[in-house]
Amino acid sequence: MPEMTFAQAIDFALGMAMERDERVITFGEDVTMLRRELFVRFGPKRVRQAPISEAAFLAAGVGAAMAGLRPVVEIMMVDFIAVAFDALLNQATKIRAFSGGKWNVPLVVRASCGGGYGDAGQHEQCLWGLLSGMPGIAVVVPSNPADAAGLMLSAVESEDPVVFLEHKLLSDYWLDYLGAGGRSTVCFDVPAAGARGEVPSPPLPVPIGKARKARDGGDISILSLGVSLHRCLEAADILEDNGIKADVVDLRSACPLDRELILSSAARAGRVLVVDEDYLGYGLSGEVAAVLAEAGIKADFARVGPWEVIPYARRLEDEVLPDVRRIREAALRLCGHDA
Amino acid sequence: MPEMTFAQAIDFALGMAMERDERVITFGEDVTMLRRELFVRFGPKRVRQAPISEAAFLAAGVGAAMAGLRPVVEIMMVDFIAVAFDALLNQATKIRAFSGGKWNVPLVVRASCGGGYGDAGQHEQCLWGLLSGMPGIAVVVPSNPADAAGLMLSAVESEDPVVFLEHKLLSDYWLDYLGAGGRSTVCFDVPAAGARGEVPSPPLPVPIGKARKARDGGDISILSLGVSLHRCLEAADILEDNGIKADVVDLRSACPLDRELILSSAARAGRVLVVDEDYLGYGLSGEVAAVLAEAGIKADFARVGPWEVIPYARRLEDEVLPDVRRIREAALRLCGHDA
Amino acid sequence: MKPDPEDLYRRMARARFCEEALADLWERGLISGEMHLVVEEAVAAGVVAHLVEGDAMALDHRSTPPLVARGIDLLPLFLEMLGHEDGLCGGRGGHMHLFCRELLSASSGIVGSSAPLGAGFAVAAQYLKAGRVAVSFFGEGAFNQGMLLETLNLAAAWRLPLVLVCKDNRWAITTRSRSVTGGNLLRRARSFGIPARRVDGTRVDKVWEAAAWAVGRARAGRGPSFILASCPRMEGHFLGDPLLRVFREPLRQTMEIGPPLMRALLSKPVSAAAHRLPRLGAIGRTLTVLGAERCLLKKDPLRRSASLLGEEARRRIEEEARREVQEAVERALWEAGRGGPHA
Amino acid sequence: MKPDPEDLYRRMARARFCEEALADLWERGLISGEMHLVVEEAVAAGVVAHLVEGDAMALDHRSTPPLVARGIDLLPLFLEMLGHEDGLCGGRGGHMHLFCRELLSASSGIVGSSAPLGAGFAVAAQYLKAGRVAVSFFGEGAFNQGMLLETLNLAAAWRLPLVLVCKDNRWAITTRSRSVTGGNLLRRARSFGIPARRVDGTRVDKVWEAAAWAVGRARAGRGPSFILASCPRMEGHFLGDPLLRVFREPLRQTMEIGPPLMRALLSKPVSAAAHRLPRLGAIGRTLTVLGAERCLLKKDPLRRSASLLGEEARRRIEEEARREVQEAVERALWEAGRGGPHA
Ligand SMILES: Cc1ncc(C[n+]2csc(CCOP(=O)(O)OP(=O)(O)O)c2C)c(N)n1
Ligand SMILES: Cc1ncc(C[n+]2csc(CCOP(=O)(O)OP(=O)(O)O)c2C)c(N)n1
Ligand SMILES: [Mg+2]
Ligand SMILES: [Mg+2]
Repeated sequence: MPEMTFAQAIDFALGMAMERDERVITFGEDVTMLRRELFVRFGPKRVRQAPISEAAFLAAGVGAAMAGLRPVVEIMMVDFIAVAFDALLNQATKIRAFSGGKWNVPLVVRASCGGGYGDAGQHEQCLWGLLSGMPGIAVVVPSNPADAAGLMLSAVESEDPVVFLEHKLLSDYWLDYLGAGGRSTVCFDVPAAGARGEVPSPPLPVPIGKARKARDGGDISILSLGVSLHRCLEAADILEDNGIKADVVDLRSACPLDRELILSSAARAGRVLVVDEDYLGYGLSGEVAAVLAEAGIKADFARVGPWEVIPYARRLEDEVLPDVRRIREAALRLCGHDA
Repeated sequence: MPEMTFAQAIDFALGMAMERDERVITFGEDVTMLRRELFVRFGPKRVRQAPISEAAFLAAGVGAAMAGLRPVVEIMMVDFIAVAFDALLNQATKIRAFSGGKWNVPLVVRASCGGGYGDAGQHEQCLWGLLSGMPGIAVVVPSNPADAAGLMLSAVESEDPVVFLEHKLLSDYWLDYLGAGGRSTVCFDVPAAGARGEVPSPPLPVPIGKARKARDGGDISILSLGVSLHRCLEAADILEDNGIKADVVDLRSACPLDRELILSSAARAGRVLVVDEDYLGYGLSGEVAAVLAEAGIKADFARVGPWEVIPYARRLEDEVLPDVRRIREAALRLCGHDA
Repeated sequence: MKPDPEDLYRRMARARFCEEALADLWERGLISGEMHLVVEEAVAAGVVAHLVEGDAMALDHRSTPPLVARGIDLLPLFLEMLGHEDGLCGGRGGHMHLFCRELLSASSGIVGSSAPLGAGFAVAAQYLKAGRVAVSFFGEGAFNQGMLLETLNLAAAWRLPLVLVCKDNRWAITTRSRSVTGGNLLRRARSFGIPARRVDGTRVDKVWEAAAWAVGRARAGRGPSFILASCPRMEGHFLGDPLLRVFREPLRQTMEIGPPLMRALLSKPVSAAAHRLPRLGAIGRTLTVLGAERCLLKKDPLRRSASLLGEEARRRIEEEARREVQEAVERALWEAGRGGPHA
Repeated sequence: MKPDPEDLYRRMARARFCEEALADLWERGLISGEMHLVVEEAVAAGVVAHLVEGDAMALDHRSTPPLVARGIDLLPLFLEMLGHEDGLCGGRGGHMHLFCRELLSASSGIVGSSAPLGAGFAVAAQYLKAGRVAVSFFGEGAFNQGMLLETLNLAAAWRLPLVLVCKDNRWAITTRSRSVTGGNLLRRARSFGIPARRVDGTRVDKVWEAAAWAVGRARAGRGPSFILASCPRMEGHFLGDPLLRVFREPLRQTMEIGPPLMRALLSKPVSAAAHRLPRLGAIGRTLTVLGAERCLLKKDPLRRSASLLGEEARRRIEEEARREVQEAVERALWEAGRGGPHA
């Protein structure tokens, strides 16, 4: 299996999908540069530059998908989805339902997400909780190259809208563009296992909605995704020193949730810690709590993540985003240790 | 105390606020007709007609609020907030945080919400879960005239953005415009106690984030808001026949939640039923579950509400929106009865 | 190429009679929610007469006339309105959300959204079916909606085979669009690089000609065009528009609207009443204008087009169309078990 | 009224030296995240020279020059960039989210959002402070963003005291704006009913004149105006723009960018390589143009404005401004404990 960066893996899979299926096209701002290899391979018709008109071109993606294409529409950063929200909330995700199941929207929305490099809360949001709040959508958040490739394949093959989120700390070119800018004077806490890894060639589709147990423990079930997953794995290693063996589950998608794996891991451990880089309120962690409660699993429960707007200063940002220290402390508290 | 309709109560309070404070203005589409009494009283400068440009005029509301006004911006139906989402997600709710607490946005967004009259899922959404997912916002959902007036007063007096949602089944003019259109051949399930009631004159501010115990029971804690609250009260009455005494809590705001009242009611009953007209996934009911779980309250838990896009046909709509039958059945199941 | 008056008249008549049937069903309480009807048959017929299989339509909240004028099956349409599971969308869409995959036609109740949706259809046409086009219909009020304005640019920049049709009825609900619109819509479209024509939307032959130009450009790969068609609005914003009820049921409505307005006029400080009178006057004027425009029946597009063909043909076409619509309605009512002839 | 060349030059020099200081701090890794710098001092200075207390500014992602040109305190500004709690925004905003309540100035990193925000400031001015105005700054790329287009209409319809200033540097990140923009921006603004002027954005005197006209109109209650100011873009989209690094560090960057592109060129089916070559050429061209434009230093607005005043005055003003900026930076670094002179 070849080794690739997270970013390479995504475009590798997208290139594969475009090669296999002529209906797959991609458009968005700056894509001829951002996806320049795909541009060279597939040309300006299938890799198309868009004006800064997310509302129009995302809704155009909906129309194109309805009329037979499989568009992968890039919204540079997920934060900008706000200017195009109608295309998702009232169009893309409504059409299968409104048409009585007769018409569907095979659309992929691709966007970078996440923080940890000092851009502050208008450019570092995750928003997968918010996005998951509309029926009819899937939101995938890969944490490593193989999943990124596999989930991109599945997203393109999906018959319904999928939001594909690419964390900026994992994608080297985003981090370089936005954070480093070629400087050697800054450094970022990039999880190595997420930013680079082996990818099957051709990539294997990873089914959307299937979580993965990234670590097997049993004393506590730690649920997470994206970059935070790696923080959890690191914390879990340290927790061994306290005699605590942790399950760490990579949810892989914020929506749909893999209820089965969540419930089995939670039921065994009796303690659940959700670690989320997205806002904690009214989002993923709440939904997990409800899924557990509905299933009658009365586990001890805690969550780690931001309640607030992500601040600019790196030091303040570190206090808000989930980190190993806070994950470990929360886990210790859940397990009855003094943190 | 004079009796008023729900709709009258809101404009009564808004009129009071406009009379007291010159900085309060209102704008939106068709407001000179919709708020014609306020228009006559305060004139075109303070009740201002807007083009169908929600993105621009809501963001203009943010700017106006920053520069010293207290705008009440009308977005006709909350569904349309999608075209103006950036103004809330990336502007209004970010500014206090980004300015280090030095600048705030005393903005009220007023919108109608909710279904039950056959307009289908692009015009009948509630979206308070989605809206609550952004830090820095409050979302109020009154269930009766006195609360509507009191919450409107508090919203206008708030120093930070508040979304004020007015359920169309409670507001007679909306229901007439959109549902009945003057016909006597249709009827809607309007909760009488919500659509009309006594309102203190002058209205008393109702603090945002304070829930109200609408009924005292103790066997089960039913949490709801808006129109669904009335369905819960009705169900609670019937549950007495099964020997079940229910607490019914009117949350009054989807965000912030009144943790204290929720926890005390839930802890006593040990059984919690959340009844929500908004989408169940990733929203209010999840947040309630997480609040309970975080507090260590291991109650039996269930939720009633829509998982899906609201369909057009009245019969199908009734199957999706929370109704007395399903509330009762869920409560019975939670209490260990066969439903 | 010349228009075929009989064909156009047939499309218009079907559309009109469907609208009338829908109004009747709505009055009888068999259709729920808002119901926006139109007298825009001339625009619908004149444009869709140019469409062929594989062409797409993106529609707004007044979406039945283009669908009917294009020849959609009436039975599933009426069943949909009745919320029946055999309806066009299984009863799940309703009149603001009609989806017909065969005709590549989709409607949406979000003002302005038909523009980018049509652009997306046009993207697909460009890619999959050279020579096929997309049409977006929308009102003049939608012309201030950001996603529509963005689409003007997108369509021009991407040279999309898109025909943008604005049905200018001068009103957005109770707002006179002119009072909230800067500049001029024709110039606006042109300033984005989109060729534009104005046309009398009550004259089907004129609409047909403009559409021939616009659709022709799109088919030839010459990019988007814009048609601004003026239309009357005879039925208020939606059926039962409370403002129009002032005229239909003057007594009842005046009793409802009047007293609160008088209270507002005289509320404290009473000294302000003099300032307030003109505002009351403004509301009254809006109501009057709305009411008066409703009576401009001489501009009825169907009647106007009747003059394009002989009396005999007109009568024959009307009769056929009326019969077809009536049968579909009866059949739909019967299937819905709601008291058709066999209920 | 005539411009005061010394005043304008002082504003520009302060802005330029601040930008240079920020670039330095950024290179040293003391500023995190993206950093967008500009050579738009002439636009900033020429416009803000007309502003008085109570006037408002809505800024985009290049927001320091207008703030500095308007005279914001430099110490809190630099402390903010360093993420210090005594910074302008307590270290919580950073360079894309600078908020200064005293100057009624707010920036936002969402492209286009400065337009409606400025409109809101203008609404408040209309209501609370007759004669006060608001200015929105944005780039030409933002001109395709819906909320900005909506604002053109809103400002015209509401006759807002708003000055819309477009800094046209011809690029949006790596996209040549012309290639995704239909029509012409001046006509676009006018088509919404907004009077518009084009100006050379490297000539502070010309900008000043255009702004006198626009601000004058707004103060007099005559509604919004639009200024289209052409500007060079010399530093890439943001500092360390990877495309410009091709020129700065040709070897390293070519090694990074080149091989994957060659692989794409030769990927299966290899027969397609002939089609692909021109696409590779297009990418190369974009890079070249970006690089070449960077070198058009003869258009440096600061140098150009130097000719408006005597050598002695220029030197004096530069020296003062440089000293002021330097002191503020040193003080900020010292307070941030990051190795200023006293660290
Ligand atoms: C984004 C959005 N804002 C507001 C509305 C409410 N609304 C429905 S129709 C309408 C008026 C539309 O006017 P116009 O486009 O001229 O169409 P007309 O009804 O006159 O045919 C409005 C404001 C909506 N559906 N969507
Ligand atoms: C809504 C939105 N879309 C995309 C972006 C990403 N972005 C940041 S700056 C920029 C280019 C803006 O171009 P222009 O308005 O011409 O300003 P310039 O950078 O050239 O000064 C883009 C696309 C954004 N910040 N917001
Ligand atoms: Mg109209
Ligand atoms: Mg630019």
